[in-house]
Amino acid sequence: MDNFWTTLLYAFLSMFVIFNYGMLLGGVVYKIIARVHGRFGPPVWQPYVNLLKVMGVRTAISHGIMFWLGPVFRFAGGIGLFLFMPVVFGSVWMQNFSFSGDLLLVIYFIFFGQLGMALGAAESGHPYSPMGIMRGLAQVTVSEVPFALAVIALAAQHGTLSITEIVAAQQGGIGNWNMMTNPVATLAGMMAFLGMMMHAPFNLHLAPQEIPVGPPTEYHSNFLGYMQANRAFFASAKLILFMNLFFGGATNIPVLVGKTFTLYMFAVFVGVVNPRFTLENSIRWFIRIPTATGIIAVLIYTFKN
Amino acid sequence: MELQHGIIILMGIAMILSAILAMVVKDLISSVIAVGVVSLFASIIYLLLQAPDVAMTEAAIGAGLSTLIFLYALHKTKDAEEEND
Amino acid sequence: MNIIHIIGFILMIIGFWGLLTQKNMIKIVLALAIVETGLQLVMVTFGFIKGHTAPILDSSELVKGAAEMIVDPVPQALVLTAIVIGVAVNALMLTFVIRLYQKKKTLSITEYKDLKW
Amino acid sequence: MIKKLFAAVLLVFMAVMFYQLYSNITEKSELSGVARGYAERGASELGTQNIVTSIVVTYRGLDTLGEVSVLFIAATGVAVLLRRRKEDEEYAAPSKRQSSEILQTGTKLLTPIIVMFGVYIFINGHLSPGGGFQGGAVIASAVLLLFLSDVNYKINHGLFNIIESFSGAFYVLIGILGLLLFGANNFLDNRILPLGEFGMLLSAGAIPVIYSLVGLKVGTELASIIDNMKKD
Amino acid sequence: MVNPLYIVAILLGTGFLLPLISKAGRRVALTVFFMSLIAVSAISYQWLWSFLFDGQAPAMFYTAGVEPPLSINFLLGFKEAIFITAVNLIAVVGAIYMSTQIKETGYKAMILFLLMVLGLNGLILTADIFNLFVFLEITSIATFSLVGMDLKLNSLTGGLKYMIAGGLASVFLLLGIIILYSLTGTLGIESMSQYVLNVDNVKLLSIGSFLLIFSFIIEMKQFPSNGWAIDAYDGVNPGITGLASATGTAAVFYSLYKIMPIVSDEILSMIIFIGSLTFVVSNLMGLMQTSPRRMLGYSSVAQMGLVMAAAAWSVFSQNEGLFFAAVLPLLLNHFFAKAGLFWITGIIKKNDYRKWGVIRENKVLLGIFIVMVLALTGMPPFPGFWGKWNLVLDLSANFEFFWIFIILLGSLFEAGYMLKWLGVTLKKTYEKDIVAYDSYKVLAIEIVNIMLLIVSFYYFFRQNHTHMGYYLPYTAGLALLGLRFLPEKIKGVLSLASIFLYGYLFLTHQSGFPLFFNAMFVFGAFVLTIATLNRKKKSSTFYGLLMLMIGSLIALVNAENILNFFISWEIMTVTSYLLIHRGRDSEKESFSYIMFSLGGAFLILMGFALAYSENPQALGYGIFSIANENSMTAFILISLGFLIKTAALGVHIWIAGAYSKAEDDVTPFISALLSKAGIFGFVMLLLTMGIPRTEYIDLAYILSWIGALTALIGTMMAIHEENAKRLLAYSSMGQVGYIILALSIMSGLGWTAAMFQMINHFLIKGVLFLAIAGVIFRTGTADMYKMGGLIKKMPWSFTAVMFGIIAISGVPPLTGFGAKWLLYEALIEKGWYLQTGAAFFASTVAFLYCFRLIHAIFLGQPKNEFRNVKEAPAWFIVPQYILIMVIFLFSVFPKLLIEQITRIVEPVFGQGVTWTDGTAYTSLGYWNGTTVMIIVGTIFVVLTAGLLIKMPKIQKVKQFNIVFSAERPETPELTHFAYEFFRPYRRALGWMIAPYAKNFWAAVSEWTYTISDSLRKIYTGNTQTYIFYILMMSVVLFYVTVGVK
Repeated sequence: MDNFWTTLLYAFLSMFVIFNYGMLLGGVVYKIIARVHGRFGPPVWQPYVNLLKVMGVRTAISHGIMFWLGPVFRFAGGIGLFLFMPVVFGSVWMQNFSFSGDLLLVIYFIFFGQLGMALGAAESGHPYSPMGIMRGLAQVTVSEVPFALAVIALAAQHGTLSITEIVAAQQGGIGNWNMMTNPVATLAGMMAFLGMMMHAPFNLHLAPQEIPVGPPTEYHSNFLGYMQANRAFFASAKLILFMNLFFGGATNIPVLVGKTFTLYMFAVFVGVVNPRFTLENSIRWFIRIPTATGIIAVLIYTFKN
Repeated sequence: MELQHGIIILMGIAMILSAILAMVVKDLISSVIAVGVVSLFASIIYLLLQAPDVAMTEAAIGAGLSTLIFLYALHKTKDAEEEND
Repeated sequence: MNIIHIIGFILMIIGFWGLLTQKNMIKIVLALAIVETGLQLVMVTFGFIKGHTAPILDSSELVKGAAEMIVDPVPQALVLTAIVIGVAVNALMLTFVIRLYQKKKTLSITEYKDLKW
Repeated sequence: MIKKLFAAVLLVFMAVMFYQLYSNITEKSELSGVARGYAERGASELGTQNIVTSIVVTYRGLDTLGEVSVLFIAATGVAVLLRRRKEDEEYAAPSKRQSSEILQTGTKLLTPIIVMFGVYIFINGHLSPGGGFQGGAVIASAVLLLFLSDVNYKINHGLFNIIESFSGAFYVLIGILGLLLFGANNFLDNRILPLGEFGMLLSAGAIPVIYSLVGLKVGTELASIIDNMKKD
Repeated sequence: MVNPLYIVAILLGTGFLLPLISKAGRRVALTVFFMSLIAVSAISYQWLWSFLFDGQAPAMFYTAGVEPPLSINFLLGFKEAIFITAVNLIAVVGAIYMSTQIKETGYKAMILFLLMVLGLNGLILTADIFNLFVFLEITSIATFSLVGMDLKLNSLTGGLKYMIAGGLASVFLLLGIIILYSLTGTLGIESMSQYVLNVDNVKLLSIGSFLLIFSFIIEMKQFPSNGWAIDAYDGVNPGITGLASATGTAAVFYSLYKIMPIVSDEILSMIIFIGSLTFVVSNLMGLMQTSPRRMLGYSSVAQMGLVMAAAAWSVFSQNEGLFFAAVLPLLLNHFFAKAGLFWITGIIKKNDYRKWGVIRENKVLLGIFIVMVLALTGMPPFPGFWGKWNLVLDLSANFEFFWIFIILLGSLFEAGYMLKWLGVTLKKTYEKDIVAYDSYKVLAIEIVNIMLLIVSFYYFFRQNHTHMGYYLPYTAGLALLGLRFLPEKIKGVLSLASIFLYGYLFLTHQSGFPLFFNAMFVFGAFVLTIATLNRKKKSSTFYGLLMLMIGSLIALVNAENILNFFISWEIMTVTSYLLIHRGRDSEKESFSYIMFSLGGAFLILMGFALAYSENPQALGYGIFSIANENSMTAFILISLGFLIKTAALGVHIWIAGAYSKAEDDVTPFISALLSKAGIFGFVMLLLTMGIPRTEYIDLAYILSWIGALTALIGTMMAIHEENAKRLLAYSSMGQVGYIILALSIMSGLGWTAAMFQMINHFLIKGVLFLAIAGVIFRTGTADMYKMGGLIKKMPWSFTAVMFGIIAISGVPPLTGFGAKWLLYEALIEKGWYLQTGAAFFASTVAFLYCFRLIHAIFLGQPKNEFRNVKEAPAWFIVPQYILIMVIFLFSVFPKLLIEQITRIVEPVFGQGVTWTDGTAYTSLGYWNGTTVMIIVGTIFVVLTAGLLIKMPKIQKVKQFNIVFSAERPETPELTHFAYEFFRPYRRALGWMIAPYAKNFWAAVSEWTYTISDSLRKIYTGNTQTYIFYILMMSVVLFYVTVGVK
């Protein structure tokens, strides 16, 4: 805080990096999925094209103030999430505003955008929107449980909730990663990760009819632009979070890219090989196996301490 | 003294019998009279117990007036006499 | 320990028997009268002292040595009161029976169960 | 039947209870407690020959006053309960049969004698067995005789009421006189009148007076109970 | 001083002369009748006065000029003076009440009445045991005659049963008297009680005293030998019943009390046993009654059982003071309330309590009715409360806990049927019916009521309160009840002013937790009261009750000892019950609320008693600092009571009903403020007692799970509710669960979290319930799926709800996050990881109901019927935004709040949170609310601005401008997806909210009713059955107390 403007500048820098990274990541993923399916797929820069296209639309309709504000909430949620997280360990300019709060702040801020988005979409009056929101929210509630348990296990393991300190504790080789030192929590966390990324098989919220895709059914033009831009931030932020928590964090940008890309691919491949779950199934699944794993992870530390 | 004892026992048996009679007999008038007899015997026993005052009272009120009141009550509930068990 | 006590108690038991088994209300009142008679016998007997005379001091020896010669007068006084009260209660009870009879034309106590639970 | 069985079992238990009571009674051989006090003091203190009377009228006079009240309440209660009301009219009176000539004549002769006998009993209450209650009952039986001989006989309610009220009121008044003449502890004291000579009719202070009042009161009350019960 | 024998003389003399006096006319007779009653009363008042104020010594009056025990004597002490005064007073009032009937029946009725009064006085005054019998007979026979006087079938049947039972009682009494006489040689009670010590024949003595007492047990109508009495209460003319149930039982009770010194301890124990048994069983049987008179009959019998048992206990423990402290108030409470209620049943001649609504037409009578029912249920400040309180404390000092339990259980049953009656009467629609409100009858009842209040005041002032200032907070409520004729707005403003004044008076000299809570209560009450100014409908009691409830909260935190605490607790319970009860169709729900609350209150009292038994001198909170095997039980009992108030899992089933059925502007008070009373109780308990633990059981751990599961299950239930208020009710349950969880941590951080969450919940629930109230006010429904799209009609309400749900769900940057953050840090610090997980799960599930609340009401498709609704009135909006401003203040500067909390928590647990600039540090992590707010705000503003700048031209569209399956929908019902919103969730996780608790309590209540119903069937109505019970009881008790040889 002693130098506010520097912090701000650094924040903008890292935002710029991460935005582009996120956009490219999306493009790469589309390509890979297409290849797996045996198609050629769109070019890697397709997300940029999409974004420019929707931002260029000249007319828009609004269903009301909340509908209007929904994407703002969403985007603010994505950027905020990113900004509350230390991105690269040891780097001066990739610390963002992580001094504002610890891991709990980050976890809870995930909901900010989702909630705002849900409100906006719901005002559209289109029945698919709340239906998608219901499915998305319902799934988030259960997938957060193993995640929370994993986080608790980490906090118990390291005696801190500060992400920076958790990352710091993992430095010095792969053997120090929480993946190795706390495999049960990692397992639980990664299962939760699948749900939080909302890829198949946990993407029922998009399902009502595939084409008008779930909550954003009624969104278009600049609204949609915000949301697409957000996707870059939001997905990257989540990836960074998991990387920080379980996989030793990153000390420089290449490591960051490598680790997050691998993580993303993990989610994507699980999605590619698995059919979509119905909501009940996914809730039941999360409340059984990942939660049980999380409970074991926590119990280990309950009895250890 | 022995004689008195004998009398008491005899009267006691008589009282008990008439009390049982009073409860067992169907006819209410007989029943009332039987209770009167119990009181009468009781007043005699009171005499033997050296309680002349009680004896007089029992005879006049317990055996006499009380029986009479019962009989009047019977009279007022006449039609019921047939149906008592 | 006096035989009259036994007589009194037996009378009371007979009276209770009547109270419990007789359905006719007049008989129930009669049963109560038998119980009372038995009770009064028991009470007077409590004051009886063997060889003592009635508490009427009609001779000068009696006046002087009353305490050693007369039976206990107190139970007698009490029973006197009890008898009169008993009759008063019985009379009142009978008037209730009469009035009840006029309402339902029956003396059977089992018919008067409108108030319950 | 099951009811009788229950009753029988219960009564067996009660009999055992009474037996326990009975077996624990120890027979007295001499007077004790207040009874001894009454025996020793009754004659000299109150001047009565009949100790029971001294107890009933004076020592435990309040009981007797209460007892008279009980009878009075019962008589009033019977009268209230058996009062004639319009809705009762339908209970037609059973036919009345006039009693025999002999009984009627006999009654006319006997009634005064019986009443005199009753009066004798209660004014001698302090000397011999008997007293107000017994005398009252005898007087009541005289009234009863009148009813028996003449089914249409109506008691003179005015006279009865006056006798009943005044005898009761005077009884209370005598009680208060004790308070007024002697002090706070002398309610119903018989010594408001001189004790007189022991064993004489006019002795024992106010006891004969009280017993007379009780006799009249009880007589009228019992008579009124019978009168009310008799009414159709 | 007038000789009490004049009472006898006057009554008897008048009685004897009345036949003559009546010749002079009915009016003369009536005058004389009343004059003699008044004269007798005057004598008793004179005595009472000189005992109270002139230090009169007990006086003895012989008769016949002979000293006792040779003669009969009257004893007139303070107790006797109280009893004859009360009896003679009710006699005069009863005579007024029955004056028409007396006039119609004639002078004979007057005679019976006078002689009954004579008997009652004699019973109380006489000191001779046989004389007692005579007066008992006088009383009984006069009462029987009066009973039968109206010649109705039921009167006669009841009377006959009564007489037969009385006859049996006399038999036992005489047998007892003669046995005792033969053993002691005396009939004077006092001399007898001395001589029994020298009796050798102990066996006979115990038989004699048993028989003596047993006859009184019949006369006192003890279970099971009391069927006749209840039938008589049911069937007989209520004028007489009221008189007999009050005066008759009081006099008989007193004579029983007089002879208690004669009997042995075993027999006293038997009295205690029978009395307590009767108290519980009769009240249990009362539950099934529908006839008010029969209810009162059961209540009478039960009360006499309790009074008798308490008196026997006072003799047993040789504690004369207890007679005045407990027995007398219990008796007088019953005495006046029962007479009054029986007499009211004589005016409202409805034989079914469900038809009693008609009493609402007469406000005076209604008020008296409420007062008396509350008195009977033992609420403060009525004498019954003081009696019960003192009795319980005395019992606890003697370690008689089982007995305390029995008393409280019986009281709960009694409250059950009395309040059911009250509840139905206050609410249920009734058939219009002409009721003759004879003015003299109402006058009589009013006099009794005033007497009840006087006695209440007497006992109120007699009790040692240490400081009367505790009762100051009730003044406004009472004053407003008095000023009920004022217009609503003025009363509302007066309420606001008095809350302000309370704040000024109390906040200035409090400190620590009380100050903290009180600040919340005062501020919250003030803000929430603003919304009530919207009321248009005139209500005479609303503001009075509201201010009493608010006052009780303030008094609660102001209390310095458990008596004050408990009084406030009870008043809070009653007033909140009455307030909830005002809502529409709320009978069932408010009944469930009051039963749970009373049950909780009684558990608390049990726990208090247990704690008090360890240290029976003081009443301060210090008594909780006990450290032995009782501490755990005490803790469990008290905390159960508090858990009921906070609707913890298992005892939560009342919450949704009570919250949703209460009036819409009342619910915020209950949720935002009242639920914090339980928390306050917890705080005081934990501060003094800590959380006890043994080697095997750690209560703190159990409590933490209760809190965590309450949070989780409450939230789970909230998401499936269709009714907005029920949803918020379960949300409250969950939110309060967090507080309990945080309290159970028992660390500086944990308590900081608890207090922060409490304030947070108070603010948010205030906002949300007010907003919902505004919506319901406009739409007339609380069913969310019926609404939709209201955002355009009610933007202010929408915004408030939006802030509310952001705050409640714990999403940064609003205060909710702070609460969650503190809680998790504290939990992890403590090492309670699983509880952390459960709490976390609960807090994510909370999103579901949050979204649902705002979506179903404000978003989606508007419905046709609400197309013209307006924004909620400003009365609702203004307080919401005041609260939101506070939320924002604490969101931006959480330090403001946390520092205050630290100030009170630190002395107990040490500091939980440390500060560097604006950042809060715990041992685990950190949080800077200010920067979070700035960052989020900046991003938000920048993005909004960006969208505004870049935004192409917006086209306004109409409602159905959406494409739905290639069709434009026309009806909102088809497109507003709101009903059973989370159905898949229920399918997947419905097992978590299976209604185990509900089924459990339903089974409990059903079993209670079944037992009650089958028990009461023993009263077959057949006189012979009753005779059988009496005789059987004599045998059973004989063998139990006297025993076989």
